[in-house]
Amino acid sequence: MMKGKEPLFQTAKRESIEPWKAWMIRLIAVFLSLVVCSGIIIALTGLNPIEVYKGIIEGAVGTKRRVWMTIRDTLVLLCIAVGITPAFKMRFWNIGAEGQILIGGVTSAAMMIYFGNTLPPLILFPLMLLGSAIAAMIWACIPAFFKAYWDTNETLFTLMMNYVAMQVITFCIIFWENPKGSNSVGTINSATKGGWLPKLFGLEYGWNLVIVLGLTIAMYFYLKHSKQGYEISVVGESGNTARYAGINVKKVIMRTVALSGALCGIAGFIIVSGASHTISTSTAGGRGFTAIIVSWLSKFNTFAMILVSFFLVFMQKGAGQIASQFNLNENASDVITGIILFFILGCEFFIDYEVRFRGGKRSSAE
Amino acid sequence: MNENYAIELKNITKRFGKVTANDKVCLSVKRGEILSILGENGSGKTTLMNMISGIYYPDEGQIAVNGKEVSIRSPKDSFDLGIGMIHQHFKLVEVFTAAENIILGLPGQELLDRKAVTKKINSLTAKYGFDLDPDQKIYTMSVSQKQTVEIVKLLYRGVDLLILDEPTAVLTPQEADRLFAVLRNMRKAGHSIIIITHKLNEVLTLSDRVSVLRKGQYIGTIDTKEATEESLTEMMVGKKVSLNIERPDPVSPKKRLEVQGLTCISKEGVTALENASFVANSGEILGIAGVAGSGQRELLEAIAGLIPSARGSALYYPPEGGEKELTIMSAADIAKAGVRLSFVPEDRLGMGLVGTMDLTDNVMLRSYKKGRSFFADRRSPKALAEKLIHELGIATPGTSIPVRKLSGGNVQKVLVGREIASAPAVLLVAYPVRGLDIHSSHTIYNLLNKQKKNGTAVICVGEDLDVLMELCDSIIVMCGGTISGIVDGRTATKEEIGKLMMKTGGIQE
Amino acid sequence: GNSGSPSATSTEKTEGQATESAKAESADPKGGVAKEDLKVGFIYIGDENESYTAAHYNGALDMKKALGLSDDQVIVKWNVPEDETAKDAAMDLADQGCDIIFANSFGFESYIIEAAKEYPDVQFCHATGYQAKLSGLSNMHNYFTNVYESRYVSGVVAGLKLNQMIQDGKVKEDAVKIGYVGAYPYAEVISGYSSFFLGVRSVCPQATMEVKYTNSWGSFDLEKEAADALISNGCVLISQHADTTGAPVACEAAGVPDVGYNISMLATAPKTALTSASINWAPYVTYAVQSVIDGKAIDTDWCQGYKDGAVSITELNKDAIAPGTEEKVKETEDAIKAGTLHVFDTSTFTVGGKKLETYKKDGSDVEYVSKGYFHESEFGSAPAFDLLIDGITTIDK
Amino acid sequence: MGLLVIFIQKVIGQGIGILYGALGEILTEKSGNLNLGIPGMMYMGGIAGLIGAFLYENSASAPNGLVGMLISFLCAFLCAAFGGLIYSILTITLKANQNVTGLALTTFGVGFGNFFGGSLSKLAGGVGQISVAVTGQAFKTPIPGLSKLGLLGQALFSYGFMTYLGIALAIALALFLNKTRKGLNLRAVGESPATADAAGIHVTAYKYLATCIGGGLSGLGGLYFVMEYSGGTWTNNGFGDRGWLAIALVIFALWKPVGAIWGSLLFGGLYILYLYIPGLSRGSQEIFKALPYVVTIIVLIISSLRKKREHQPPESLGQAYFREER
Ligand SMILES: Nc1ncnc2c1ncn2[C@@H]1O[C@H](COP(=O)(O)OP(=O)(O)OP(=O)(O)O)[C@@H](O)[C@H]1O
Ligand SMILES: Nc1ncnc2c1ncn2[C@@H]1O[C@H](COP(=O)(O)OP(=O)(O)OP(=O)(O)O)[C@@H](O)[C@H]1O
Ligand SMILES: [Mg+2]
Ligand SMILES: [Mg+2]
Repeated sequence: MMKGKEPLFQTAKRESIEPWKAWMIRLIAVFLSLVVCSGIIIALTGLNPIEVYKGIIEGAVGTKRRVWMTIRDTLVLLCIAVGITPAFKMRFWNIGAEGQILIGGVTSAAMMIYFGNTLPPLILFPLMLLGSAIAAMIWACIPAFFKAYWDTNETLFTLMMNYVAMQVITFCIIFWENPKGSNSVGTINSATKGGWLPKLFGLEYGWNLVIVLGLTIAMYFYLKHSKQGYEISVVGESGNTARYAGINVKKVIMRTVALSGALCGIAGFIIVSGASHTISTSTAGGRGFTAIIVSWLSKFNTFAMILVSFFLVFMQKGAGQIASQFNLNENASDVITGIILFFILGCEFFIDYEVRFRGGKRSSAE
Repeated sequence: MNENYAIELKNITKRFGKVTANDKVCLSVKRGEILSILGENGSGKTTLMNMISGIYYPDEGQIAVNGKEVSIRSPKDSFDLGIGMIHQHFKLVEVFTAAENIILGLPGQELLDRKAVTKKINSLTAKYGFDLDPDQKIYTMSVSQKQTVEIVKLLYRGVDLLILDEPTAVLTPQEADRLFAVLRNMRKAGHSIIIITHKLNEVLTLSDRVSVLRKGQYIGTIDTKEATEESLTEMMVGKKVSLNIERPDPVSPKKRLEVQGLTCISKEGVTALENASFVANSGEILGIAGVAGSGQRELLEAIAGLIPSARGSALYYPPEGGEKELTIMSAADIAKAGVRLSFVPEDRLGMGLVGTMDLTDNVMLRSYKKGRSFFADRRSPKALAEKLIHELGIATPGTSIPVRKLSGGNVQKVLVGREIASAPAVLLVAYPVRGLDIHSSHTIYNLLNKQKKNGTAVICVGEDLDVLMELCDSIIVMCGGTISGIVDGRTATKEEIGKLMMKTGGIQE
Repeated sequence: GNSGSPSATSTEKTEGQATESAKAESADPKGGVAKEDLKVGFIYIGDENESYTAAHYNGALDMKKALGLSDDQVIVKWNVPEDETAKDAAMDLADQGCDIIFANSFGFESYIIEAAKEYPDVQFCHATGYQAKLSGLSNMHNYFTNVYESRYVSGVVAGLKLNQMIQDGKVKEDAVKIGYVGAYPYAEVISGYSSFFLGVRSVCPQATMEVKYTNSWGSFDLEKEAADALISNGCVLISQHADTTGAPVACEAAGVPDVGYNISMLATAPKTALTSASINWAPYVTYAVQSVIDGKAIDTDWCQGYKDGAVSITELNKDAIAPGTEEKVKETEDAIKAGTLHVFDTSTFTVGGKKLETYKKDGSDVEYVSKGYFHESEFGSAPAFDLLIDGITTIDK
Repeated sequence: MGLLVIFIQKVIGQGIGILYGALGEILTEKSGNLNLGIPGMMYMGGIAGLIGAFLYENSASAPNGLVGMLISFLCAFLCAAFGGLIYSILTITLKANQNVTGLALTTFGVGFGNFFGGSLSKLAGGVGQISVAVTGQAFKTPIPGLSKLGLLGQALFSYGFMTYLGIALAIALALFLNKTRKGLNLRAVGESPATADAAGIHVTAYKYLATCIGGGLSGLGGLYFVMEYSGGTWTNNGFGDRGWLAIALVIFALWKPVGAIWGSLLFGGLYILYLYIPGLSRGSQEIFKALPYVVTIIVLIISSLRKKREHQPPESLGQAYFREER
């Protein structure tokens, strides 16, 4: 056999990388993705991409109201991402957040409809929050139970539970619809605002802010420093080791997924009581899936999730604006988001690995 | 380059980040010889072999096969050069049959002709004296059967140079002997063989020459005829080390654990352990001998509360008096009940430790529940980890490195160190030195002896009879799930134990 | 004619002006907006690729052309879901300086009302809704069209086709069943299929109709499958009140004649589509925007029909319609425009075996039946007819 | 009787598209790649096929159905395979997380389909005006002769060629995986890439090819929906959640292509069953619409109760392979 050439490039896992370098790489990736998107925008629409990017920024934070809308949606996405994270950390691929949000949301809606105008707020809101959390928790525990006891594939199970939840919601909407037959619940208690999260510190979304940021911080400490958080990591890494360590694996699976589900239910509460004041099939709006991306890109660090969810919502809002401003088909925003995600996902490679090209370091003995 | 060499390595260097795994290593293998490679854990043996088999690409240096300089960029290149490697962790597809694994990746007629393949495999196994059913699925096979598949796979492809990385670590002595017979056959047939092993007796009986690595550097090659265990160890470690295992006399032994009629039935309904009864005393090391799969694992795991038992009991007698029945409790309950039981399982990274977690987090694995706080205390585990690093000489850059990145010996030290740190009254250890170099092995033996002196009842499952006979006060011999005999470690002979190991026809010879 | 805008007291208005407007005018004493300063916002449930929204957008474009507005005076929010996003969109449009904002989906209404409360100087116009009057806001308006008229005409086209099929022996005379794919069982849809059915029966009296609901405004496969199920149940002609081309696609594959909605289905079903009932939103949008320019009040409820060019049927498919259809269509259209033909003529249908003599909605004493017909869309722009006519079967009876 | 035949026809109409998606995903997963981007790639395939046919019919003076069919077929396959390529580059070469990459690809692909669907509508003169009559007809032409064989012919032979192609592909894929060398190699790559690599198999090439071809196959599912099911029209989000059902079907079928045929028919049947059960109220219809999902869950539970080694996903599914990893 002939002596072949040295491989064109070699990759090796990095021992570690300075944080600033990692962020540089990510920044470059975002920049490159924007360049690619520019190319596509010019090719497809002939618009000036700089204008388009200006439009994105305008759309996301151009006015005070837009800033608040962006913050509100960031909080919802963040809440979901924080919610699914413990399950993910345990390697329980919960892609059923969507359904858990819906179930939480529908519980809030039910309480608004039935108690919204009768119970005092001091009882009503805790009840709504708790009720949503518990309902979603039970919903999430169904796949968790089968995972814990029979190792049933949770990815598919939770995915299917989304659709079942969607049908449950549709059924409830038909039950509550107003007017009859319209398949729309309409704004609940629009006159009395019963069950609408009130302003806090004069901020429309003050409660959302407090609840979600509170959960984010608590989750950080829970995962990093609590005994339960530690158990989650161990179970995630190896069920065998967990059993060896005296961890009740089934219990931890159930407990963690229950927590996950409860937080997604709270997200449903926040959406319904704190923003939309109705329940519809678009209540979750695909955010359960987006949150997976958020959680992953943040490497399960809940503080990083604030940044990532803000970025994604920012892009979404911006894209909505450019669709409106330049009469661009709004689906372009999904394409752009997709491309940016591709770059961000791809760039992690250059953070984890080192690439050496041929001739970089050659033996002196040649 | 010399044409007489099947393979010749010159000045091979390989770095991983800051670690230089191989530093200008030279090595040559003659045609038709068996070369042993010896070195402490982490000295770069596997890395070197991986460069021959195309897993890594060297940073510097040359490789010549049959006198011609080559560039091996992938396992395929390596194959094309007639090189085959059997890795420490077998590279087999578990759900495939042996035959499917053997023909994997080979060129040939696109439509598979299974009959022809089976025929060819059968003729090959007949020639070298293997016992192999080509249609058996890998996941139903024992370790040695899997290894047979690996070897047949390479022979089927017609390798000239065979590399085996610690092939005997998981084999029983009998299986190892059979492997050696095959290797000798192959040598006769003109194949060259490189074998990595930590067992010096194997080096001495099998190989023609020995090459030694130390901390990534090439130390030298000697003819086996001129080598002794002591000289090899000295080359390896760089200084003289004593290879004697001490056996202090037990001090005031007291009954600590009494196992009676313990029976375990696996999920598949197989009786893996039947009617086991024995007593373990404080201040003694109780060895357990037997071929792999004779029920040792079940015995330990049942005592440790990891698997349920069908019948029988394991009574624990705390030093402070009283008694506790262990088999009715789970591992968690045992810990909660204050039973001072430690367990070093066979599967280090799969059960004893979490590979991706760092030392601190691993050290707290068995103790994190302590205290009522909702939050976990990491300060004392970190201190303990640092203490272990210091006392056991664990080679690691610090406490915050994932244990997966440590070498086998160091991983084992972390595990044993953690289990001992809780000052156990009963210490269960399974195969504590599997895959460890001789130096690390002795460190572990010393740790066990220290426990014994402290009054711990140590139960140690091992595969190396010589070691067990040197280390243990008494030895339980297991065979086919039952205890076939209990002998005194000081007086028993290897033959006697060997016979007990086969007593009820547990294995096929 | 009943084209006029509704008011509780006036049933005989002939112009697109309501008595209500007088009241509104006084409540809205604004002086008007210079045309070049004007900004118009639209909130759409879909985008141009969804037929219902496309029709609305076409109306907007016609308005823009008619009034000579520039591109940046028209701002559209596409694909707005029926939740708080609708309110966001409305308020954002108001923030951007829109003087008048249109929203096209039923589910937007409560959010638009909320926005209207916060922006009293901005005019909000909501299609298909019914709450403008109830809200008491002077800047909140509802609008719709008398699409039941064009549905009736399209029903005539369908009925003639049925007659032809009977004549050709393709359908047995006593088994003339047609199918209807509806979105939801509420007044807008019920009024729609009832008028279509009455149109059919006006020429083919033995026809019966089966309705299936998809529970969605725009779901291609649900509509297609519903149409297929209807066909397999023996329906020989299909119409729809849902927004995709699902039903025509099913009909084209099965060779069953079909009457569409919103847009011409000729490209989708060249062999089987007969025509579609469609709405022209331009008259209203133009009227409302012009009112803002003029500083005039906008009707709280606005509804116009054939006479005003607000509804029509799309191009007839020469290859599919029965002979003589054009003439009959012309005749029917003329009668509707002249006010001599009332779609919900109570002599042409029965409810529960009885002639409809009186009808009042819950909690209101407006009498809908008088002078021998049901006064659809006269007391509010949103359709009101929600009775099940004999001859129609549906799951929610 | 006639009703039953129509039901069977509708079941097959629902099932085949999912079948293509599932076949693509089976091929992909056999290489160890869990591609949740199937829904996206189905959209990509669907729209590309439609655009190809549309542009061809509008440029040719006398368009030929067969040519249009070939063009759209190729466009659909290649465009969806391009989706597979993006996924491959990210997960195989750049070792990105497979779940997340798949989700991003779905976002991208659905947006891609709807975006170009919109553009195409505009090009065609407005919503609902896309017409690819000639090509659409070619896709729908049933087997001549056989389809006339009464009810049986109606039930079995009244479909366009893609129906039969889908079934043939399933059988061919089964044969490929189980009876050929390359199939064996591919399965080995999915089970244990390190083993395959050590056996001299070009792991990266296999993964790339399987993922891209798998993407292309699932794109044909999109083409089926656009051409045969939708008769050559486009509706935003028209495929609904079929892409996800296709992924569910893979697990349902235990990674066996032939099993996917039956599974797709079952899914298809459950999907539309509510329309054929008389007397359901609007609310109970919605509950019935949950049937395919509930049945999937039940099957999932049952199959997890009787765990068999051969019924497990490929061992390395979802994990990136890096030769030097230890
Ligand atoms: N994939 C890798 N990444 C980083 N470092 C590595 C890698 N593989 C090996 N090393 C480094 O190479 C050195 C030698 O490792 P190697 O596995 O060759 O030791 P060894 O001689 O086989 O040990 P043992 O006797 O325990 O098998 C180690 O110190 C380690 O730092
Ligand atoms: N991925 C890695 N990155 C960095 N260093 C590593 C890595 N893997 C191993 N090492 C280093 O390599 C050395 C040897 O590792 P290796 O696993 O080969 O030990 P080992 O003795 O062969 O284990 P075993 O006894 O199980 O065969 C150790 O010093 C360890 O720190
Ligand atoms: Mg090694
Ligand atoms: Mg080793």
